[in-house]
Amino acid sequence: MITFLLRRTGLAVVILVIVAILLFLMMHMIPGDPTVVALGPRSTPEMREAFRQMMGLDRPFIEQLGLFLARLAHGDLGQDVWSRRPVLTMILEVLPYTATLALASFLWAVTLGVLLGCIAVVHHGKWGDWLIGLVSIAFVAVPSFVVALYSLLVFAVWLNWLPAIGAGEPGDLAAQLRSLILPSFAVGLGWVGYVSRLIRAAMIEAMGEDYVRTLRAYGVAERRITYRYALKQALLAVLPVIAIGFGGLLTGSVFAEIVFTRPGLGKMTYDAVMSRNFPVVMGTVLVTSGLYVACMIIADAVTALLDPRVRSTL
Amino acid sequence: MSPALIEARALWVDVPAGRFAFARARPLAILAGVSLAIRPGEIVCMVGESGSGKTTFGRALLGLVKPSGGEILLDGTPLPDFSQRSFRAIRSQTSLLFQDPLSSFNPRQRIGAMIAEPRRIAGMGSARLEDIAGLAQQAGLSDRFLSRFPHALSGGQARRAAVARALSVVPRLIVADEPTAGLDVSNQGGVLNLFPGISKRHDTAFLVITHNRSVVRHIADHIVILYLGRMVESGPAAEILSAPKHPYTKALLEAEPIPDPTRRRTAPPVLGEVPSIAARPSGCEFHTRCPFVQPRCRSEAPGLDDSAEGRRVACHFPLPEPRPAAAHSLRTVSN
Amino acid sequence: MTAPVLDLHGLSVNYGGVFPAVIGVDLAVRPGEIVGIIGESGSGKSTLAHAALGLLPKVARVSGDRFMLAGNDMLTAGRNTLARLRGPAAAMIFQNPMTAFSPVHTLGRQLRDLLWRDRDQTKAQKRERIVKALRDVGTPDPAGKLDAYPFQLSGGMLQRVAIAATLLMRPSLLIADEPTTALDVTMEAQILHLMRTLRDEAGVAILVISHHLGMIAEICDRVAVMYAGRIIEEGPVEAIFRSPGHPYTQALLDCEPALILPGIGRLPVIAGEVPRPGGPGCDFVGRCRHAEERCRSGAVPWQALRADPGHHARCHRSAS
Amino acid sequence: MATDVTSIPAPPIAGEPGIPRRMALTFVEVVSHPLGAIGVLLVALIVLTALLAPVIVPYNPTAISVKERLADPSLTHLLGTDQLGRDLLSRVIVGTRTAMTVALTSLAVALAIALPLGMIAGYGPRWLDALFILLFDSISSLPMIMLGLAVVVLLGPGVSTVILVIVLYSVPSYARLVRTQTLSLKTRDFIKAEQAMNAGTMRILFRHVLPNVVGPLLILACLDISTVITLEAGLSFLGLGVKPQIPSWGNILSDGFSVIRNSPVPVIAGGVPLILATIGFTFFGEALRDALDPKLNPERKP
Repeated sequence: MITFLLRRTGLAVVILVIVAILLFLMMHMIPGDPTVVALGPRSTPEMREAFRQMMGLDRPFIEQLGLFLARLAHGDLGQDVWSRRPVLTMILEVLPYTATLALASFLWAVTLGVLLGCIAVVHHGKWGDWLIGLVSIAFVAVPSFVVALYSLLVFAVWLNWLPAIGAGEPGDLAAQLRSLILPSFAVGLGWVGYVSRLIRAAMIEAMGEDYVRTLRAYGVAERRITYRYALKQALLAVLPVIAIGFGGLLTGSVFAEIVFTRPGLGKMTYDAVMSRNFPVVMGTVLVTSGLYVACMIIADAVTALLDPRVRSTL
Repeated sequence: MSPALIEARALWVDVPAGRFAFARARPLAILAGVSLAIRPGEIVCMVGESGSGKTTFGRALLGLVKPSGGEILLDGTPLPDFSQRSFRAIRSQTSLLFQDPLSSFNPRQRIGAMIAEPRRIAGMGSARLEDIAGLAQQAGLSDRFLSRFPHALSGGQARRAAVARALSVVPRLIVADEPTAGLDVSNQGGVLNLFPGISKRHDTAFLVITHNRSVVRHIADHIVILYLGRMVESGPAAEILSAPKHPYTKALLEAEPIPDPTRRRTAPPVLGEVPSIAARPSGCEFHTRCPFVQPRCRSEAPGLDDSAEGRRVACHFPLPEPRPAAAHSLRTVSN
Repeated sequence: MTAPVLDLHGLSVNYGGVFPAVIGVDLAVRPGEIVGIIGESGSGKSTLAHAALGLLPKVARVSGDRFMLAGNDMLTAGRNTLARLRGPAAAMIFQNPMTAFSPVHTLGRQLRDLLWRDRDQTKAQKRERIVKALRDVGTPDPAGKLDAYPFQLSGGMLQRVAIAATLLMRPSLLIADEPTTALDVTMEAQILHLMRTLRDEAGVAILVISHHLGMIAEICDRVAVMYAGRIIEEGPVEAIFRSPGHPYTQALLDCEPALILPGIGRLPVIAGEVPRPGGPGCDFVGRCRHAEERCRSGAVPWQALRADPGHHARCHRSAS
Repeated sequence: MATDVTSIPAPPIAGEPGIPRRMALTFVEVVSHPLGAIGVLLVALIVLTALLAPVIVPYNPTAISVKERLADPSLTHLLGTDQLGRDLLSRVIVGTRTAMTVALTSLAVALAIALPLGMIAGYGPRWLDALFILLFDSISSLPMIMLGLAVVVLLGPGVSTVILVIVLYSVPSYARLVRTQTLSLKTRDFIKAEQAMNAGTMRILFRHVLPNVVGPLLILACLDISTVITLEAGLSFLGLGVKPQIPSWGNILSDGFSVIRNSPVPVIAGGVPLILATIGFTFFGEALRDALDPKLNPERKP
């Protein structure tokens, strides 16, 4: 098991290095003075000089790359061009907000998704299955930021039940929770549909297996077959896909953070781009990719631990 | 004696031990040094239980599975190495019939085009319709199937289409993997009748891989028995069938139930299961299941005694000649 | 003559009212008796086996004059009576043992779930019964098998576990649908031997389905031959194999390679294709050497053959 | 052997129907599928609007008239006007055209790149496969929006940038699908049979792998149209998609968002067509998938 995790982490590090190089290359591919490109026309000469110095742009390309990667290894993602604060600390400040939002949306969406999936299977072929199918597909189709906008419009602007802005004061748990409801609804809705479709398909496939016929041949109750056998096989097939998807949630949270003006990794990147704060953009992209790759490892670990067929080969 | 059409010498095929096994974990041998020579026009049957490596041997001959050791000779000259390039010569003169014919057809290619495929690959000119129909007819497949897609064929028809494809480059060797698997009794004969006919007409050699005793009885000239990737016995069909020397061969031949209620067996000829190649028994690897096991069998692996002409057996205590067995009360076939 | 465990009279199975798979089957299996059904692919033998335990999909409609299983009328049985019957009345083993168990649950857990009826027994008691059953079918290290997963065992071993599962139910009827087709001949011999000992010691009635003549001859007391959804001949195993009454059975035995002397040159074959069930007259007429005009249409008589009373065939010619 | 009890044998197929007739048959099946009917209707509406945009647009979508700022829907302006007084109906109509052009072009480009890459990764030597997987994983680990932002920073917003970002996002998932399909085909005997007949790699890839891979890929592309439309709208919403003056549902929504407390009309005007388009294409795609290849479940993430 350990060797398996080591291999996967090694692979993850390689991916992160590639991502870093890709971003670094992008910056150098553009004609013209990289500092102007990175910091934008409005940047002052001192800032450009500081950026040039920081990235060591006068040195040969390979040396710059080496310097960049070395600094990365020490967790130094460079400094915010405007506030001079280290990018890493800035990221760590906002990360908890994104994490809570992602976790909240993920939990409610996956639970409801699995529930809907099971109900659809139990009513297979009847109107319940069709209706849940229709609703699930619609949830997946509708873009999350449109859901964010309209929930903001209805619940915050018109009905004013829930706060439209911010993530609540740090101390005040109740306010934080209330401000979490709408964004996690917007981010999670797509997942409800996606998970319910996945679970339904996986369970229908499981119900068609030979061993279900064996269980029925011994009079085992249909409910036990569905929930103890088919559901376990379905979850084993679906969990890794969901685990990888969790990494992708960070994309969804960008919109929610912007629409509900919540602090977060997405908002920070967006602001960095608008203000041409290139080091921060590089930092946030690397951290997000890091989280995504971490989810990939967790997905594999989940499969390896739960699925006896995979566990036996480790 | 002209050199064999194709000969394997101590052919060895290894498989990594586990999905995440590192180099140092000892690889497992599916084929552990099998030697076999096939002469033109000869039908050789390779028999063994699942896991004996018989299918792997058939594929290793054509390089579909990369051998890890030993040598393969074509018309007496050994292949320089086991790269895909060196197998090209063998493949241009060989055809392979798969155990599940339907899975060996491209689902989106019509049967006619599929039969002509080897000709087109070998660049033998455009495949005219009459040629294809001729091939199909030779394999007993009516030409109304030529425009169909594979999923419209039954098991028997698919097998005949596979044979037609195999014949389209007039191969010198056909490797047939379980040619009668999944076929009903009524059309098993239809497929089996094709092989001797083809063998005589084109002097084609056959390597038939099967565990079906009746296939062996009717078409085999020569029989080879494998156990855990090693040859335990080989020789002319008539001798092996009437006087098997290796206990495993005897057990295999007797295991098949005879469709005659008066000739039932009292106890299963061999007990236990095929051991896993990850835990090979010591000495003679069959000793864990052999009814005639002696202490020597447990400690010492038997060598391959090939004193008698063309007859080889790997057993410390080969079975004696059986007294003339009671005539197998067979009904003569009135047709 | 003890009452049969399975008693079918005029049983038919029709898929969606469109496609008849089994037509007018009469069959009886008595305790301690092994009855075999021979039939090629498309003969409906597997549908009959599944129908006997009510395992057919909803789209299949079962009808008939009498369908009794261990004293229960299956024609009128509701869903929960069926569930109650499956196991104690009749248990089934299937063709492919490798897929007959859930790949992600241990065998111990699955076998324990099959004992859902014995709520009064503790886990330990159930475990003991399972280990004993596994030992009775000759499984080496039975206790070790409880924590094993199906993919860790061979086909032959899994089929033994399947048989052990039926032992746990102490069924009056064991149905085996092509039980040894997916196994090596050496393992087939062991499984057949095990089934015969089951019958001798526990007096279980067994219904075996196969397209392999050798296996049926090896183990059955009585044999029924199915063709295009109908039973066209039925009788004691010696009669069927020694003096078959129906031309189809005769043709089958002629084609059986194991019964023919080697060196015969061309092996015989039954030309033509199996027609769709439910056609007029005798379904074998297109491929029969003795076909006569009266065979083409009208009802084909189900006649007792001359010598022994228990041997019948559905054929005009067989009675004369 | 035992008949598979659950499958009713398909009626004998005389000869295979030609491609056109098969497409007609599939279309009839899609329309008869409940989701398909709604899908086809919405898709037709969207596509027609996109095609006829220049003809049916009532006003110049970029014409600013400050005095008519944030007017409510009226006879002159059916959907009212935005904060710069531009006619919302015209912007929505031209926005449809933007959405469709971006979506279809980027899909075509992504497929053209993903097909060969996936096949080579699936069929080629293991080291090449590992290299491709590393590349695909790296790109797909860059969450789309982040990828979009990084590219836009360097190339500036614009239609070509949006298409490049969408292509960069879609290629890994399509290529991965083609790779998995090729890998499973490679284990199938018919590829081994071709190898046993000395068939060249090119022949195997294009005559045998391609026909079996294109089908599922096209179905998934249909299902993905709504995702691509969402991507375009998302980027434009963040002000990083098409240039502000080119109308797109995304920037209509973005402008609407900034005045959401004043008037909900722009947000509704921009959002509803986007929802109709995404639901329309997804329903159509689902019905098509059920009609053609029901076993296929897409890997799409919301």
